[in-house]
Amino acid sequence: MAETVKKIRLATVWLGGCSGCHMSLLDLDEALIDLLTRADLVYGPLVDAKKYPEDVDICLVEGAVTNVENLELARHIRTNTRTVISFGDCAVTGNVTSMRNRIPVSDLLNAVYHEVSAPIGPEALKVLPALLKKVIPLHQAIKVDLFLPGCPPHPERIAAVLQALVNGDDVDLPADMRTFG
Amino acid sequence: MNTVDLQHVAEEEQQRQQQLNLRLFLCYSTPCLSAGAERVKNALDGLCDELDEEQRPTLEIVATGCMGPCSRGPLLRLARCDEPEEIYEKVTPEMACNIVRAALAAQSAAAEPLPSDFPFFACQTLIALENNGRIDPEQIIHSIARGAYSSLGHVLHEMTPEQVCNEITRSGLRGRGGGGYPTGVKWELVRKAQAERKYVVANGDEGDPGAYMDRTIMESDPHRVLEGMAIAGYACGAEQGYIYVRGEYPLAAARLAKAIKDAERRGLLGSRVLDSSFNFRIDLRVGAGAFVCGEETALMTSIMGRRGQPVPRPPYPAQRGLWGFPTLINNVETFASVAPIMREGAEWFAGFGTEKSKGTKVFALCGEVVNSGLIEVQMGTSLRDIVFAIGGGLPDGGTFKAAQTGGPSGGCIPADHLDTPVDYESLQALGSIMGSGGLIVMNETSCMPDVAKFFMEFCMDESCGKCVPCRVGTIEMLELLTRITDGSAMDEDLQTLEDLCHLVQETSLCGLGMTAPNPVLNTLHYFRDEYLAHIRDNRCPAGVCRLDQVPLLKLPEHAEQLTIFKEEH
Amino acid sequence: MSVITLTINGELVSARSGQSLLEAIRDQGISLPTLCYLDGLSTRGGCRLCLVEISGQARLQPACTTTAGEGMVVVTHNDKINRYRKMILELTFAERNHTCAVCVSNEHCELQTLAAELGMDHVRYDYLNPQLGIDISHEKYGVDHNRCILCLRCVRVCDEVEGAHTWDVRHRGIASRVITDLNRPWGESESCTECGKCVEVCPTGALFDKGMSVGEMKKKTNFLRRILDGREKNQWNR
Amino acid sequence: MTKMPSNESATNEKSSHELKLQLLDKALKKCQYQQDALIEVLHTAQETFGHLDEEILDYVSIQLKLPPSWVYGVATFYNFFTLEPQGDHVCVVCMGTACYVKGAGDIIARIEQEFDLKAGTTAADNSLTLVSARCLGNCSLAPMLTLDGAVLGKQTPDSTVAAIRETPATTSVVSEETS
Repeated sequence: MAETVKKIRLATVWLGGCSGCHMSLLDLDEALIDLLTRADLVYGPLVDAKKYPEDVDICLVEGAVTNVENLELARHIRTNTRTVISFGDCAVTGNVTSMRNRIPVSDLLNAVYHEVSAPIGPEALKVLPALLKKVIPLHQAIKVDLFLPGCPPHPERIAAVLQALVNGDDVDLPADMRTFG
Repeated sequence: MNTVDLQHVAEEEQQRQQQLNLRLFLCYSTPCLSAGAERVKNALDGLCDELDEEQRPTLEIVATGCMGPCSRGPLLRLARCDEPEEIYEKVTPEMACNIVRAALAAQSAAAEPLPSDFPFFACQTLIALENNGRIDPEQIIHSIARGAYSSLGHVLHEMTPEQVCNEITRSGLRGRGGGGYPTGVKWELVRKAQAERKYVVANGDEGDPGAYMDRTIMESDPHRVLEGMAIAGYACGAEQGYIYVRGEYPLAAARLAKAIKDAERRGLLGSRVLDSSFNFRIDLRVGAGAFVCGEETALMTSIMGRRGQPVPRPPYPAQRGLWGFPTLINNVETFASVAPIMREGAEWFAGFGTEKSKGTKVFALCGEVVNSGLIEVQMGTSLRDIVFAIGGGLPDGGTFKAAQTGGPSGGCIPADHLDTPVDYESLQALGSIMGSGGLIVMNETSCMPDVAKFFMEFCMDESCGKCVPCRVGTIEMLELLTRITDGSAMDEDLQTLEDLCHLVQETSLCGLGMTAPNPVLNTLHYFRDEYLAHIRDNRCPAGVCRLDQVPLLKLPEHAEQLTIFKEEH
Repeated sequence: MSVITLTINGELVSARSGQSLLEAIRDQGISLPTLCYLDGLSTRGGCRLCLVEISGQARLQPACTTTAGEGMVVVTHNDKINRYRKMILELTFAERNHTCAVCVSNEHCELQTLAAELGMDHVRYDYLNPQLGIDISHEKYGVDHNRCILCLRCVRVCDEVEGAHTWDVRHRGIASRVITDLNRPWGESESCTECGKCVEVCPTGALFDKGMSVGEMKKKTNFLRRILDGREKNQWNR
Repeated sequence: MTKMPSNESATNEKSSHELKLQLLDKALKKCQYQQDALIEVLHTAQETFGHLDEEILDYVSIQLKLPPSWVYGVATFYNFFTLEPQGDHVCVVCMGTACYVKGAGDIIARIEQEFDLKAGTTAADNSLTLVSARCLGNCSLAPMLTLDGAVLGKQTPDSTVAAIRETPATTSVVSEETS
């Protein structure tokens, strides 16, 4: 039976975050093997794919939307993905990434790239994608179907969500698996 | 002073006035003063000094409170014995002198008075404002001559408290501060409450922007308010009253302070009022700039010298008010209607207005209207009559777009509802409220989302911060409205805004939060197209909003909006 | 002590006369969320989470400030109330900088727990990200305004139980901040008795013991009931 | 506070300060040191001293036997009380509905630009304090404002700026509107 079922196309994306959520995903350990018998990882930092593919079933998006590039990618993810999951607190709430929101962007870039030794900032050289005035959680940019909080989300939580989705069940996490932080 | 003395004083003063050949009433309220009333008065005083010994005593100049059509000030009313009164508008010092000289010489003046059937006056019914513009508010004797404190005397000597409450109930008087709660019922509640002490509070914390009815009443006829409070005190069994005046109204506070002192000196307030066994003291409290203090529980905490934050009701003030004692709290205009009701009877008052909204209501008519000013009309008068007959329509050929009533708690009534009778229920049915009586006429250059944003900013700023929905909800609603008016809104923002409006309306602790979403919901209802034009077509139909921001999702195409460091080197 | 009967969620139950509706509801084992309420302190009705539907009342009423009445018919949970509670929590999170991941009270925070319990999994409103300070001038304690939800338990416990009234609130509306004395650094406060009650009753990481790192600050509020019972019911005889 | 007063002016200042304190004491006595009268006392204090600094708030709190944080909370709750010294001129622009729809916002924007300050603050050179008020209740004069207490109706950005520039600086911080 299992053979005839089409494998789920799973993607992961790393926006403005520390990659800790991806580390936690790897901490699924042997459960990963189980998962990958049911799903193909088609895009993300863990696989070698240059372009976000079309027709993705599930996408775990780590990190907040911090710059124009993130925003563009988020739009692209939305058009090509059935279930978009805010993966971890930065995607869900902005979290640590959004702590820069209290500082005006110009001051921020000044402090990072100008007040130290480098004379010309990458922003001026158009190396860095333009920063948004405020870091926003993913759902304020695109519609998000599921929220998987935690900093990082515990592997248990990730497993519970992915298992349910792969089985085609509703995701219903207990309260203690829904906490931020 | 007893009631006989009072009547004697009144009659004496009436006689004195009747003997005068010419009485000049000059409107000395703020709008007329700023239009030059003081210069007119100086000129008239100078003219008096020039008169000979015979003429001078036959003439009197009275600096009065507001006469109504403030946009036509300075206003001068001429009263000669046996002749109809004349009102002159936009009076200059020269004009005034000419008018008076002509009157003294029994000639017709060069200046034309307002026609006697001038609709601004003809369409009004004056009850609360009946003395406005006819007395010097700083002269208690003027008020007494027009019957002040005679109702109080009658009540104290001829009626039981229960009868007074009944009379008010039968008159159908409802709270004029906006809530429209039956006044008699409230009085009865406080009367029946068992307590060692009770209080009466007059709410003069008129905070709605665009409303100045209470200011005018307090400035133009302070004794009227004090008398109403004293009658309420007798009816409810209170011996202490407070009148809370908005901090922005120093003149009203000063006039009330003087009025209280004058009334006490004559035994009309204080111990053994008018030789009865009733004691009633009134203290003045001056606010310090907080809109939320118009809410009755917040007002009471402010009277007690604390942060003006509301407390959940129930218990209502009638049960637990100032310092935990039963407290009657009514609006200034409500109190101003009391003495005439007691004088003329409940049936007389109930003869005005509509089935459910009896009597009259004072409105501050302003905005894009030819005759702006203070008016008093019967409940149920149509909005069209108010704006076009009394107000004289819009200036410069402007088109009526909406009338804003109820300030930040109300809404904008569009042109197709101009024939709505103005009463509590009808306005509520339109998603607005009667409010305290500000009525602002808007033409096609007013943008409704912008107006909604204006009120939301007001509410955000005035929120006391006690409850979460109001404290945070108002700023989040403002954020969404800002996006709509700056061009960065997206379609779904409208839904988020509406949901938030309902939350704040239903879960806020006090009236401020409960009604803060009204201007948004109401304009969304009647002017949804305008919101959509902003969001979908990036267009402000009224031409007010700049719409120079880009919606978030379109930013990748407009990255220049974000680029901070230009290549300057 | 007289007993009254009322209907809660369709069940006829009894309660002590004079009891608050919140207590009556919780006595039935029903969990009703609260943030500003704390047993032993005066009620405030500010967080609006314990709003319930009472038959005959046009508006939702806060259970904490409502006295349970004979014959009351109360609904504590329905779709609308649940939705509103979630929205109110969203607003609370949006107001200040609640970065749970780096908070001293992570995993021991009433706000964080309530969000999970009520299923508030994301905030639709703009995070306001105000610029707020941390005051660690006090020898033993610190206050982080980024985490403060203005429940004012600190103000009340300091006034009502400790009797110092060191805390109060300055300004109003969205600009409200808790302050000590004349808005001076806490460490300079002349009225503070350093008793630490405010820290213990604070539901979030806004007030904390100095030296605590992420997730280390656990509050204990049981002391309050014990002190008050001891005092009021003269359980502590000397 | 870079100004170093000479001994003589220091004594003058001191005695004027004492005089003001006496006025405040009178107000305190008049209300019989009742805590409920806090707002009245703060009104008097502000009229007397121009603003409520920490020293005054502390004094009031001691005299009325109220906790300092309580006094500070009340003083900052109400818009009328200011904890900062006011400028030579105080311009209060009405932002009520009638004034708003008739362009009060433009007036504020223009003053902010001309005098380089934000509404609710005082210019760096102390020449002007700009305040936006909720509604001054003179809607028929819209847009209206008060400059050092005097009512100016039907204003434009130009007329307001001209009025501020033309008004000589007053020595008294508070306008005596009532007597």
